Amino acid sequence: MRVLKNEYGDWMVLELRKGAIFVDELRNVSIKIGEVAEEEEEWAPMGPTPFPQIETLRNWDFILLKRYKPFYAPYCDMCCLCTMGKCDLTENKRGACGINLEAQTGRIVAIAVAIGTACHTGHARHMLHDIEHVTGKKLEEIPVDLGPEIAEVAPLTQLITGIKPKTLADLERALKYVEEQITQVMDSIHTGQEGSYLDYESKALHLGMMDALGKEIADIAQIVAFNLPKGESNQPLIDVGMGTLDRNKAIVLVIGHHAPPAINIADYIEQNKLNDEVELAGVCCTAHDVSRYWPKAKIAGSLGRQLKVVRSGLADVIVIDEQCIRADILYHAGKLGIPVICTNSKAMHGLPDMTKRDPKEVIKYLLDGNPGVVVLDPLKVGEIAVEVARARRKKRGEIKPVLSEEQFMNYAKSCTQCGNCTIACPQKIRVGDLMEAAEKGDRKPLEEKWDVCITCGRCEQVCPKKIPIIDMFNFAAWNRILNEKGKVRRGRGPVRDSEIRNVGAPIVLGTIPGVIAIVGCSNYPNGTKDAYTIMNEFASRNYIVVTTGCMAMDAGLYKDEEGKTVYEKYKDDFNGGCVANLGSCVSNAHIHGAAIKVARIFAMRNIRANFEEIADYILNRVGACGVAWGAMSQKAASIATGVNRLGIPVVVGPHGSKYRRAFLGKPYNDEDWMVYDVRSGQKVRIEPAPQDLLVAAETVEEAIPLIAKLCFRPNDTDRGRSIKLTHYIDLSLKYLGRMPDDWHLYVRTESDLPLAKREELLKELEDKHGWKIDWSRKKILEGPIRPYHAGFNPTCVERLFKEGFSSLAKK
Amino acid sequence: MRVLKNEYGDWMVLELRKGAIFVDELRNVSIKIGEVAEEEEEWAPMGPTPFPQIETLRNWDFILLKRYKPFYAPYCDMCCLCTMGKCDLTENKRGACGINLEAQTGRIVAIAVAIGTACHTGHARHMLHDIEHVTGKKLEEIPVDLGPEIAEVAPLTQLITGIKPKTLADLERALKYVEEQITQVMDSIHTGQEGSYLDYESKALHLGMMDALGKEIADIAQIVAFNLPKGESNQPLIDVGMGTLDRNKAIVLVIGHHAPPAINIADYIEQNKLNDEVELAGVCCTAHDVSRYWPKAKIAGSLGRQLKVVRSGLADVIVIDEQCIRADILYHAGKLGIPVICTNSKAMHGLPDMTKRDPKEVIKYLLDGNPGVVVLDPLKVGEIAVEVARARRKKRGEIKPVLSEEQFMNYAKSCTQCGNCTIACPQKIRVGDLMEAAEKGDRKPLEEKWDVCITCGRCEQVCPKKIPIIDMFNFAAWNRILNEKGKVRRGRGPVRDSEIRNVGAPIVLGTIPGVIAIVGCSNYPNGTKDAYTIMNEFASRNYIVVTTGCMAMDAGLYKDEEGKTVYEKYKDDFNGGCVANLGSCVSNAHIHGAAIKVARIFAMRNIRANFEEIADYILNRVGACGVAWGAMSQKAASIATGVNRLGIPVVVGPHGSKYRRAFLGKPYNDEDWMVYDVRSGQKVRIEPAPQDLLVAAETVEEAIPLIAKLCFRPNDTDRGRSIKLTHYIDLSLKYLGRMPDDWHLYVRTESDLPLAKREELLKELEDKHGWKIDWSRKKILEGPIRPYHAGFNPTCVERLFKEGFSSLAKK
Amino acid sequence: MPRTIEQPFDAANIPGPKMAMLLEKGKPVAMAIKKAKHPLLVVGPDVTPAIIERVKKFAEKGLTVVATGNAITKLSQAGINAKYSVLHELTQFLLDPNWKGFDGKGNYDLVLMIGNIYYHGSQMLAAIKNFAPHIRAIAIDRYYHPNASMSFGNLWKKEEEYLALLDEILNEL
Amino acid sequence: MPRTIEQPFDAANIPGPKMAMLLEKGKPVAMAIKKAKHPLLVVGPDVTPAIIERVKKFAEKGLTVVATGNAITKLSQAGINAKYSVLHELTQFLLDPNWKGFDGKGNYDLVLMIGNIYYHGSQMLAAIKNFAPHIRAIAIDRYYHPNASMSFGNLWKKEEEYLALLDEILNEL
Repeated sequence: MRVLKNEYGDWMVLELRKGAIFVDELRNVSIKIGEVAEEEEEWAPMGPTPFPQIETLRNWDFILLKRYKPFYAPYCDMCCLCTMGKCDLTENKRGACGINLEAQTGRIVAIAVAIGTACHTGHARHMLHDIEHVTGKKLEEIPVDLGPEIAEVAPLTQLITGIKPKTLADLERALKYVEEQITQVMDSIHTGQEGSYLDYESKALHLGMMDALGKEIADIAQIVAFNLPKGESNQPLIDVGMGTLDRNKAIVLVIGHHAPPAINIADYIEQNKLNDEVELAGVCCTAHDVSRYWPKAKIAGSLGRQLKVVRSGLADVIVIDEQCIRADILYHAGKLGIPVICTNSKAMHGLPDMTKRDPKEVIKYLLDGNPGVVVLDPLKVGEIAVEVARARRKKRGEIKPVLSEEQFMNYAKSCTQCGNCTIACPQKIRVGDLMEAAEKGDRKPLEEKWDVCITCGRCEQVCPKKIPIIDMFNFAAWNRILNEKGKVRRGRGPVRDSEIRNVGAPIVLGTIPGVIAIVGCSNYPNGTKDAYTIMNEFASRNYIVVTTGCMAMDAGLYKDEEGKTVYEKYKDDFNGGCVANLGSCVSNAHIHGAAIKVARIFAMRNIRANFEEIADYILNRVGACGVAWGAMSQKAASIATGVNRLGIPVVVGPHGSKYRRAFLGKPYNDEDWMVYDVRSGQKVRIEPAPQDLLVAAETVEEAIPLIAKLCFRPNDTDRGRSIKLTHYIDLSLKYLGRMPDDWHLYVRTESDLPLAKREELLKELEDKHGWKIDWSRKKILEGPIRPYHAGFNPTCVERLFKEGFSSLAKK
Repeated sequence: MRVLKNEYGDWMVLELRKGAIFVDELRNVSIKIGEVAEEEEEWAPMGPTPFPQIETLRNWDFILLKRYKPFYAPYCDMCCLCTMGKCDLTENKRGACGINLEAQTGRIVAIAVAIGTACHTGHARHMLHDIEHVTGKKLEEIPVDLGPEIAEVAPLTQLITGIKPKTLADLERALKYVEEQITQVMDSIHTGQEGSYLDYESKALHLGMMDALGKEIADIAQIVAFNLPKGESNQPLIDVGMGTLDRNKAIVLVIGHHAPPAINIADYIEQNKLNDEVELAGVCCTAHDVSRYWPKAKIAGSLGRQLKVVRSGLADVIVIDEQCIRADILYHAGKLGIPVICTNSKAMHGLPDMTKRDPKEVIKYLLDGNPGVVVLDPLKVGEIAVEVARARRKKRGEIKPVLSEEQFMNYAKSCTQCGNCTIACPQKIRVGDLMEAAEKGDRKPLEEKWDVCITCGRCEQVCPKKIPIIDMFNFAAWNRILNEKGKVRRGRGPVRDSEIRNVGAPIVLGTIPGVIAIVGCSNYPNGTKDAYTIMNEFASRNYIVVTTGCMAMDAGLYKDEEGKTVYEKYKDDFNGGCVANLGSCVSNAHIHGAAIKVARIFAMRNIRANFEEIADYILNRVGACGVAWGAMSQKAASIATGVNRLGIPVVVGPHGSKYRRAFLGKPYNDEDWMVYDVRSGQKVRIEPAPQDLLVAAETVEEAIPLIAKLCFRPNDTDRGRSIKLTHYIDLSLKYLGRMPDDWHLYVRTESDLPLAKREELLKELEDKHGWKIDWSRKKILEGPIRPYHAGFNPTCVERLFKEGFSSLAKK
Repeated sequence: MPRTIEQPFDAANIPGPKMAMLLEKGKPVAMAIKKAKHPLLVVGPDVTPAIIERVKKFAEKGLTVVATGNAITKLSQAGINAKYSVLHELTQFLLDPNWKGFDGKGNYDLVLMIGNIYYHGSQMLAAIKNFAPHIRAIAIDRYYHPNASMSFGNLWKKEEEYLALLDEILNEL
Repeated sequence: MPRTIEQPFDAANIPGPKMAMLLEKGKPVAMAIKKAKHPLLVVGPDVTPAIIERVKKFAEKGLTVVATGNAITKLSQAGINAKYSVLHELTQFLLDPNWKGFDGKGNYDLVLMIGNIYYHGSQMLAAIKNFAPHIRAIAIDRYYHPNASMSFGNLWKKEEEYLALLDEILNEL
């Protein structure tokens, strides 16, 4: 008997040899075994850091944190977490426990990341529970099989834990580890733990990585359990927009992120052939995920449209699961008499739990006018939701704006121009001006701001005249609502290994100028159209564009001159000039996965339990940039932090500075930009590439060139660099009307220069920057930060420099 | 082969029957097994709620929350948790996600409880890791054996999960479940989850219960792994107080809550026979726990004394582990050149991790004047800490106050009376007045306030003259420091079943007037002496007094007229008129444990996976009251919340209202005080007993009668009630100089009245309250809320009323 | 609109956008008392003999006085006929519009606070501010209480000035 | 000490005990500029033509102007010779006492802000307030910015009044 030990349960391998064991002899033997499994197949040599703990990857974090010094913009100068407080930490004072404002801000960031990570992980855990319940199978009976084109089934799980999962039971092992790590980091939040902001950031980065793992588990689990798409291209187009909902049907509106109840609704509709009678539409990621299961489901809108949808009165019943649901959903639904069904223990809104009651009884209860119920069994939700919606549909007439013309005008007239609404508006919409225009008969301003409004409802809270401002917006924009009809590519899930084989080299060499991941929430500074603009701009320039979540939805609401959405205009491959919708928030894990697979498949690096090396690889070689233009939530914080730890920068919108912490490099600090060159055995000062790991842009015009810039990598070939530089310069000229100030920092050699402009740029290097040029040969003699060598082989990690990389390539 | 299923891993039982299995036949069979264990012994029938989820005990929570409506005193009227904010929630407005101030405050409470729970649970996890590492044994090799007098080894684990642990591996199963629940509740904190404060409170209560479980696991693990006391009485007395430290020795100061590194220090001292040369002293729970292992260890002081100790310069080296450590420990230690060794990943303070270095190298590094290191292997800490201390001891002379006489006077003179310090002081000490007196030569005021000061250091942060105020206090109180020599009973761990057999009946009948659990941090409103006062008052009145943590330490600093501490004055049994120190924060679990065991052992209730019934039992029958007079931390929040869910009220000091939420009953609301009487089959209006579940008292004079009042239970016999009433009235007269206004509410019958005052009280009932008295028989005819019946059998739970209790008594 | 506030006596006790109007005169308090239908004076343990003297006068002018903490001992000694309550419990009752009050005449519409442990009193005022729209709370202590509706400033170093304000209120009643 | 503040333009943007002194005149700003060794004017995208006109005058008086967001387009069109920076990055540099500035002469000691996206600008001011003791930041926008050291009040409905304040500064320079 051999015992294989690792930190998460011991594995025992019974090596049975020839012969017989007489069972009688075993009769009085007590056998206690923690966990038993067959010996795991040696899919790759075990790397140095399986199941890393808080301290394990701290060295890597400190490398990142030295270059990308945490930038803190406190959102509150006080701490109120213990009863010695409140403490005034203004100007970095220390509070009663000794913490200063820097460490406190790091701590608050760590809490936010912990909340986000717990959210994805809690979701994954819930998913595994529901899968067993809904499928009637045990986790070990459900194989992790993503089809013939995906051998690296769970890159994050493989990278972090060293497990290559065969069944969902293997993923559950990883999940327990994540739950443990969340607990450990939350422990460190307690009064009297860390005193250093660096260590709080390292812990946040650790949980960011856990967040990625939690997401991967959640998405793979739902993919294999519910047979969602497994990374196939040519996904069907899904209807998106409030105008796509068939108002003649009974409308079931699902809101949230956890699809099993919505899947049950889809099943109920299908099984009872109610397609002609019932419409299933969703807000937020549940909409993505149910459409991955059942493409007839529609996407009513993203998070920023939630109250627009609810208050429009389109829904006959509202089914919520978890995350990103209005906390006051009962108030808004109640205003219109729409019953709410809570299907998840994380959001029960004080309603009675009728899970164990007969569905008929629950249906009656809801039709009797009660505001809502809790039904935690997804298998019961379909019947209850659909039958309530059908019954209510029969009673209601046509859907019209909530306000009458007269009410609208009276409210507009009642506005006193007090300004409370504007001061309350996170978007700084001058609502008073809109009311004034409306009063004068001009509803255009209201209609135009309808999209900028994220429907947070704060204006209604402070209006002394109790004007239902959301209804005012919806009234003015009613035609827009009815005509909001777009298309979103159905979420396809993972990127296929076969795709990585095609694009791995061009990405690393730089000839595909970058991978742009357009993700996250819809707290946009100035409306949803930016989602389309960014996506279209990069796809049209041969970047690889991938997208998920709310931004994926919002982009689909816009059309080009030919009436095409980005999804119709570009193919959904993981390739230059394509736009692939991967799916919901948890599908973001496949973006990490793609980057990891570049290292695995293109570079043949060993990804097993080898996080530091692979993150170092990605930071130096994979020109990817995340964009979360409307990042709002703690999940967005944990997602970005996880992406950052893997060496990928992220650009957020201006609201993003409210996350309090950014990772911003100082291009002028030589010591921050030193890497080891394995080729030469030297330390080399590199260009600031990427300059930042987390940065907020103020406007979309600023964001676009910034995104392009953050795709530079030290490892770019000259050809790749010249392509990237072309786009960076072009986009700066296009959106900011000027050459970037720092383009020259990225020039190592004349062949880095865009061919078309080479001479002109050489001239500028000579004139403006004092570089020495040999004009006869059009060669740069002096000036660049460093010369270019094709074999440049950078790493930030001393250990890897000394000990070498872990390659799986046949020698 | 039979498969036993439960929610946390499936158990497989191989039932081997006579015969032989030829192994050859198995050769090509793939066996995958999640977890294998022998079938668990049926130690009791499985109750209704093994491994309860968020929703499982919500019904019980809602019963509590109806009677004890959450009282919210927001500490901040805004929310800044997402980038749609900040939101102004003043006057219960809703923010951008729809949450109102009530739900937001509930959410913040849930976060605090989650942090506390994660802290104890993370500690437990760390303990299990360390135990395997330090003992070289696997968890399943370490039996949970608490000696012959404890059969109910883990009452909380048994009550909550249904597991009766045989080895630490069983406890690890429970621990994984706790980690999962923490993740689930943290998930629900995310933007867009709960909208109801009731559901946030239910989640907080759920985690409070988890916190209790985490604590039990942590303490049992250390007890059985390190052979700490197993509940034995007659524990030795441990030295407490700064004056007990032998300043001639090298002093190693340990701070925190996780003892394994300190245990290694003790081992190193013993093994190397360094007792005469090295002193091991601790601040906070590590001090308790290392003294449970090695009674020669001393307790330097509680949390509130941490900076007093550090800034006194007594330590030659400081070893920190986790929790309740100054976040600016490096600053304060650094001022005096004391090196700091961080031994836990939760608090690494940005220091270099030298865990894998040779201890000799680390010792040299620290003696070279570096501020500190991280050493995460407890087995290395002993050598490093002790040898650094010895080397430093040799170099230093006698320990004297940090300030010279001249410096002290100059600083006193430099005070400008700006008042910044007072406004910064959480205790509102008028530091300027003290400086003025000192300047005039009177140091008494400084010395007197030395104890009231919790040494938070905020005053030093704001002093424009940079007066080292802590050093000023220490200078003035130097003699007090040198003479601070007290005694604490060594922490004994659990309460023995045999003790419960003695006191179960008197507790439930009320003839022991109450169990007073004096616990928690040292954020006292007015100095440490209150700890002694409360403890002495109740022990002298035949209450059972148990204590843990900082309050247990602080009480030991005071002596009665005969020079005796409470620990010398009272026996350490779990019995009326005794004072038992159970140990550290995590030992608080044994207080829950004792209450649960009353139900199990006295009432023969089935405690297996039967939380609701047992909590209902305790709420109605066990007159216990927690006192956390200096509750400061998130752990205190989670501890109190866990105690509350089990039906036990808690009194906190006035700082406690900063926890934002209390549970306060309204005695005048009939409907809040209805219980089912199983005896009569009726619903009965009971007296408000206990009136509150969580309440802050403003002064100790108010707290003491309040504590006595909160020991009333509806189930009290008349004899018990008359004893409780006697104390309530006596204590009110003693501390507030008056009869309580509400004593009559607790009178059901004349025999409830204290015999000595019966006539007088009957008169008052007649005169003041209009009751009808039959004076001939001295009987009450009319007046009480309800009559008294000896067989009154109350429950708050409709299910139990209908279905009956779960008894293990032989019928 | 520009507005005038004061530094809270606890430096960091900044609750949010709504902070007490700074009272520099006693008269507005007297007006509020006179206008109130059912005022209550809450007296905590942080009171000096000079303050107790004024409390006695408030009681004599017919205000219901309730002592919290161990203030009751001091007030009784001073011959003031005060109710007693645990401040935390009292505040819970105050939040309940259906509470009948000490006199059975219903809840209070004006609560004056003096002498409560500063930080604890502040929390109680926060509860009233946010959850008791039926009550207006005025802090007449010598510390600025941001969570009150109106509050005196920080006069803890200026006892004379502070007592004069109390007297000003009493004179107007 | 009583002090006068203003309601932040974001109602809930109350950072803590330290909030900007409310400026009701332009002169103190002019004084600060004149006293500064190395002042910087940061101009964000939320600017009107009338504001740009004033920015131009500031530039003409020798102030270094840096445009953030897409303000650079508008300033270039107006013929203002402005630097360009991503505001977030710029603020990181400003926090670094060793940054050499746009002119190589070292970091700035006075930062004037105008036209930044309100909430984002507020965050940058918070960073400067708390972590750049070497810099004084003044908000000369038409919104009250609590995180600045001094700030104009909320004049977003009073453009005339606001522009007059800017002109007052310019006249004093």
